[in-house]
Amino acid sequence: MSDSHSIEIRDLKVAFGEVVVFEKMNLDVTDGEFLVLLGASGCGKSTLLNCIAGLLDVKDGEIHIKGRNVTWEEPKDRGIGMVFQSYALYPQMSVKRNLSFGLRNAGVKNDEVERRVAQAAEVLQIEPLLNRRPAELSGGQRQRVAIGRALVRDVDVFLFDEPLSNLDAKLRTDLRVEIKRLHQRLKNTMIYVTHDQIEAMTLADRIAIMRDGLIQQLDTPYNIYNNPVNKYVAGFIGSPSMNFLDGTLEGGAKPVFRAGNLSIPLGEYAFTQKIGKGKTEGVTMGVRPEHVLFGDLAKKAAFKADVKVEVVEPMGADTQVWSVLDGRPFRFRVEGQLQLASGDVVAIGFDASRRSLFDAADQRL
Amino acid sequence: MSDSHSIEIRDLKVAFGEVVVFEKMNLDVTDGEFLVLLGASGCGKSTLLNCIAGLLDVKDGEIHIKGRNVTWEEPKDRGIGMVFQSYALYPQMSVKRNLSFGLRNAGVKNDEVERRVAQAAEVLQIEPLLNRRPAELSGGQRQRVAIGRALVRDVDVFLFDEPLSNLDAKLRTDLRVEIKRLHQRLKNTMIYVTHDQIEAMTLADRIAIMRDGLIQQLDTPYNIYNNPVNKYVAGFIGSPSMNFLDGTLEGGAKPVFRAGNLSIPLGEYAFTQKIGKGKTEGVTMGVRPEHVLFGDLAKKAAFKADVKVEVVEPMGADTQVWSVLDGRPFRFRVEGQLQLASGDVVAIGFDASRRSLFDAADQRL
Amino acid sequence: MQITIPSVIVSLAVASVNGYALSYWRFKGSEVFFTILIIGSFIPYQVMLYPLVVITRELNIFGTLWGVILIHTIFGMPILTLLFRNYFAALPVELFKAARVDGAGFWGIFIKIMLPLSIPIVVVAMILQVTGIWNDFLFGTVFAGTKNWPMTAQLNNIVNTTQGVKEHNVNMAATILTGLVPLTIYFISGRYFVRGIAAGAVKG
Amino acid sequence: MQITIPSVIVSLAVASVNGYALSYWRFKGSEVFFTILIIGSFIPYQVMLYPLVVITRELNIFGTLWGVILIHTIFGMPILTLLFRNYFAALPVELFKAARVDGAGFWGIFIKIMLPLSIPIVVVAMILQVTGIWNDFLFGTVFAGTKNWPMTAQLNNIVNTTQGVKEHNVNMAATILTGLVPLTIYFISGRYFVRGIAAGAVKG
Repeated sequence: MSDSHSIEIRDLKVAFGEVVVFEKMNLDVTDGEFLVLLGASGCGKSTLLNCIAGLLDVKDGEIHIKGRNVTWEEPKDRGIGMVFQSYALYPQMSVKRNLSFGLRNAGVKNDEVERRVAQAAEVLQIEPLLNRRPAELSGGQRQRVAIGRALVRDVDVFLFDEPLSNLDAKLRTDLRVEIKRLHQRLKNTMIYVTHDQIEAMTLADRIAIMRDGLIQQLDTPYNIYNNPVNKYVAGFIGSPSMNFLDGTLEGGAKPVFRAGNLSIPLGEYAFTQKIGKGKTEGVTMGVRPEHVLFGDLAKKAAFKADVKVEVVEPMGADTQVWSVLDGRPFRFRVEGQLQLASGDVVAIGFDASRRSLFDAADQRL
Repeated sequence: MSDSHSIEIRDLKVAFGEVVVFEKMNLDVTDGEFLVLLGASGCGKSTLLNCIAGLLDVKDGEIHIKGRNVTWEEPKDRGIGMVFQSYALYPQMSVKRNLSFGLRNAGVKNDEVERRVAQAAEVLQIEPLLNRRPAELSGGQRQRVAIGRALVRDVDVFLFDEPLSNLDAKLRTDLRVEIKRLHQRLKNTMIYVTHDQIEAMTLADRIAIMRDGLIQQLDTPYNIYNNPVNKYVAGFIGSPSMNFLDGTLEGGAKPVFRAGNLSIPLGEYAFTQKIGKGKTEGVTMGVRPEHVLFGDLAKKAAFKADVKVEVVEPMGADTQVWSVLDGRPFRFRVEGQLQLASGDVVAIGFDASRRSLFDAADQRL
Repeated sequence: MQITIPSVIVSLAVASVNGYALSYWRFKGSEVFFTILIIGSFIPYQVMLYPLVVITRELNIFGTLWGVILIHTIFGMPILTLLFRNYFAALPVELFKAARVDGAGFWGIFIKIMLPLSIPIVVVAMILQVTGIWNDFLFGTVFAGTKNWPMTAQLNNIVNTTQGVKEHNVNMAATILTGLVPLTIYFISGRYFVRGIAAGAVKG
Repeated sequence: MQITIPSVIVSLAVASVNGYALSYWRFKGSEVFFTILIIGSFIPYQVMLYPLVVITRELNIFGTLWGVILIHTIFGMPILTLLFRNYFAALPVELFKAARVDGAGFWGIFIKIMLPLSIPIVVVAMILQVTGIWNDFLFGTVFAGTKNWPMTAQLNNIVNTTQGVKEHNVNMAATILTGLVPLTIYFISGRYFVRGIAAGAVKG
C-alpha cells in the first residue's frame, strides 16, 4: 500500500455481540499528521482508536500501520503508544518505573532504558518527579508522565483517548498547547479522540467528525468551520452553535432565501449543488452567531433586520445575545464591553459570504 | 436586620473535625438578586450553600433568611428550594410524584398540589413528562424536573449546586439561558454554585469569587472582569487567562512599567493605590489576550512590540496565538479567519486603558 | 420454616434500619459502632455463644421461638447491616439531601425513598439469611452427632456408615431438601438478585 | 494450623487468578462461569458434599492433608473468586489496557500490576478463609456430638450439661481459642483490612 500513509483502515467491521459499531469503516492517516476523531459519546470514536491500538478485536477488514498489516497483531507489536483519559499510571511504581515498564518488557538494555527515560523526562520537564509515585503528582503531572510512557517507546503512532477530559479548564488549555508543541517537535503521526470541539479545532491538521459509526466530514479545521458538508457538522462545530432558519430558496440570476417575512439576498454564495430557477422548499440557512454584524457594520450589510433582545450573557471578552428575529430565536455575539439590556431592539446584519445553506436532506447546497 | 437583604450570613464558622472551612464568613444577598459563588474545588462554595440550606451544621455564627434567624432550623422550614448536580430525583416516583413530594410532606391540600404542579410544569415545559419515571428522561429533562421541584414549593430562595456540571456543552448553554429566563420571570433570590467562570459571568448579578474559604471579590461580572482586585481573581476570570508580566513601576508625572527590555507607558491607568515618585519593585502587569491589539489597530497603540508566533490555535470564531514577547510567553487572540503560522514575527500593541497592575502582595495597584 | 420466616423478617428490618442510620445520620459514636460491626462480622460465633445464652435466659425467652429469632437476628446483624450500609452508601447522598429539603424526616426518608430503592439488596440479604439459618438448622439436625472430627472427616463417616442403607437415604434426602429451599428462593428472585450483585458490587 | 495455612494459600492463589481472568480476559463461557460462581456461593455446602467425597476418594487423597486442602479450596472458591473479581473490576480497565500496550502478557499483568494492587483484598480474603476453616474445624471438634438439634438448641445442652465442671471448662477454653486466631490476624492486618473494605465496598 501507499508509503505516505501512516495508517490505513480498510472496510473495518466491529460489533459487540449484535450491536454493529462500524459496518465498513475506511480511513487513511497521512504520515506525520495530527488527526482528531471528534464526536458525541457513542459515535464510535473510542472504539476506532481501540481497534487501531489492538485492544479490541475486529470482525472483518484490515488495519495497516506503516504499510504493515497489523490487524491481528498484539498491541505491543504495532509500534503505537497510547495515552488514556484516566492516565492509567501503575500506582505502585515510581514515575521512572512507569516510564521504563514497556522498555523492560521489550528487553531493552539497561543503559538504553536510562538514556531514553532521561530524554523523555527532559522533553516533558518531569525530571524532578522521576522518583515519586503517581499518587504524589497533580493531574497535569500525571498526564505528562502518561505521555512520557508513550514517548520513551519511540513509536510511530501516538494514540490519545480523551487525555485532557479529567483536567480542569486551565490545565486543559496548557496541556493542549504542550501536546501541539510536542507534535511540532516530534512530527509523529498522532490520532486524538475527543468530544471537545475546541480541542479538535486547535490541535488537528485534519478532523474526522463521527456520528453513529460514520465519518461525516474529514477535513481541515478551517474547512469544517467554514464549509460544513451537512447540517449536523454545522451545528456540532462552533460554540455557541449556528443559528438555523428554515425557509425557501428562490433561484435565478439573483437567488434569494425567504423565511417568514425575511427575504435574504444570497449575493455571492458559492453553491456546491446545481440549483434550479424555481423555488426549492425545505432549505435551511445557517448563520454563525459570530458572523452576525452589529452597530456600524450592520448598517452596511447586504441584509439588515431588527431583533428584540431577550437574554444578554456577558462572557468577558464577548457578550452573547439571545434575541428574536421575525418570531424565531436568534443568537449573536457582540463585543464584551457593550451594555445591552433585555427588551432592547437593535439592528443586525448578515455578512454576504459567511453563510451556509442546506437542502431538505441536510446536505450543503 | 435590614429588610432589603434576603440572606444575611454573620461570622459563620464551619469545621469538619479539625479542618476549619470558614473562620468568620460574612455575606449579604439582596432580595431578588442572582448571586454566583465561584471558585475552584475545595474553596468552600458548596459548603457555604449547604449551610444556607441547613444540610450542614455550623459551629458558630448566624444565618438569616428574609430577616428570620434560621441557623438551627430544619431545611424544610427555611423557605429554600435546592437543585443538585446529580439531579437527585427520586427514581421510583413519577415526575409528578417527584414534584409533589415536598408539598405532600408539608400537608398541602390535593387540589392545591395539582394546581402548583401544573403551573411549574408549564413554566418548565415538562407537561408531557409528568407520568414518566426519571430513568426515562434525558439529562436536560431531569434537571428541569429538579428545578421544578424547587419551583412548586414556592420558596423565597433558590439554591443551585453546580446544576449544569453533568450535562454536555450544548445542553449546558441552553439550560443556562433557561435559568436566566426563569430568574428574569420569577425575580426570586437565587444562589448558584459553580466552578465554571462562563456560567458565573453570564448568570450573575453579582459574583463572589472564593478561595480557601475566603471571598476574594464580590462584585458585578463587569467589574470583576475589568477591575480584578487581586492577581488571583485576574487569573481566574477570563479564558484564555490573563498574561502576567513581572517588572518595575516607575512613578512620576508619566508613570512607566518596565519589564526586561520593554517599557510600557501607563497613560491614563486609574491607580487605586497611592504610588510614589520612585521605583516600585515586584509589580505585575496583567493584559488579557483579547485586549491585545493586532494589525492596523496595533500601529496606533500607545505601546507597540514585535512577538514571535509559537503555536496557533484556530478555534473557529477566534484564533488564539501563543507567542514570545521579549523572552516571555505571551498569549493573544485574533480574528478567527486570520492565517498565522508558527515562526511568524508580528506586531502587537496594548490598549492604554485595559490593563491591570498588581503590587508585590498581588493586590491591585 | 416456623423459625426461618420470622427470623429473616426481624433481622432484615433491624439491619436495614441500622444500615440506613449508619449511612446517612451521623450520630455520636456512629464511627465506633461501624468499627464494632466490621469486627463483629469476622468474629467466630463461638465467642458470642455464652453471653447470648445467658442473656436469653435472663429475658426468659431461652428455648422459645422468640429466643431463636433474637439469636439469629444478632448473629446475622453485623454482615447484614454492613450489606445495607454499603448499599445505601452507594446511593447518591444528594437524594437524601433533596428529601430533607422536601421535608421528609428520618422515617419518611427511609420508608418513602430508601426502602423502595433497596429491593435488590433486600433480596440478597434475604437469601443470605435464609441460607444461613437453614444451614445451621440442617447441620444440627442431620450431620451433628457422630464423632468429634472436622467436617470433612465426618463426611467419611457418613459415607462409610455401617448403619444400613436406610440411614444413607435419609441423609441424601436431607441434603437435597437443604439445597432446595435456598435454590428456589434464588431462582424466583434471580432478576433482582443479579441486580443487587451488580449494584455497587456490594456483596461478593 | 497444619491444615489452615496451606489451605488458605492454595485457595487464595486459585481465587485471585480466577478473579483476574474473569475481570479482564473475556474467554468463551466466561459469562457462564461467572453465573455458576454466583449461584455456587449461595448453594449450601450439603449439596456438594457427596460428589466431593466421591471425587477425593477416586483421587486417592481422601482423608489426607491434600484432600482437606482441596475441599477447603473448592468450598471457598465461589465467594473468594467473586471477591477478587469485584475488586479487580473496580480497578480502572485502562490500567490493564496500558499494560497490554506496554507489552505485558497474562501473567506479567497479573504479577507485576494487579497483585501489588490487591494487598487489601488479599488480606480480607485471608481473614475470611482462615475464619471459615477455623470455625469448621472447631465446630466439628468441640461442639458436634451431643444431640440432633439446631445450633441454638445445642447451646442449651452445652450449658445445661450434666457431665460435670471439667467439660464446661473445656468448652470455654475452646471457645476463647477459636476467637483468638482470627482476631489476632485481624488486629495485625487492621490497616489493610479497613482499606480493603473501603476500596469499592467489595465485601460487606
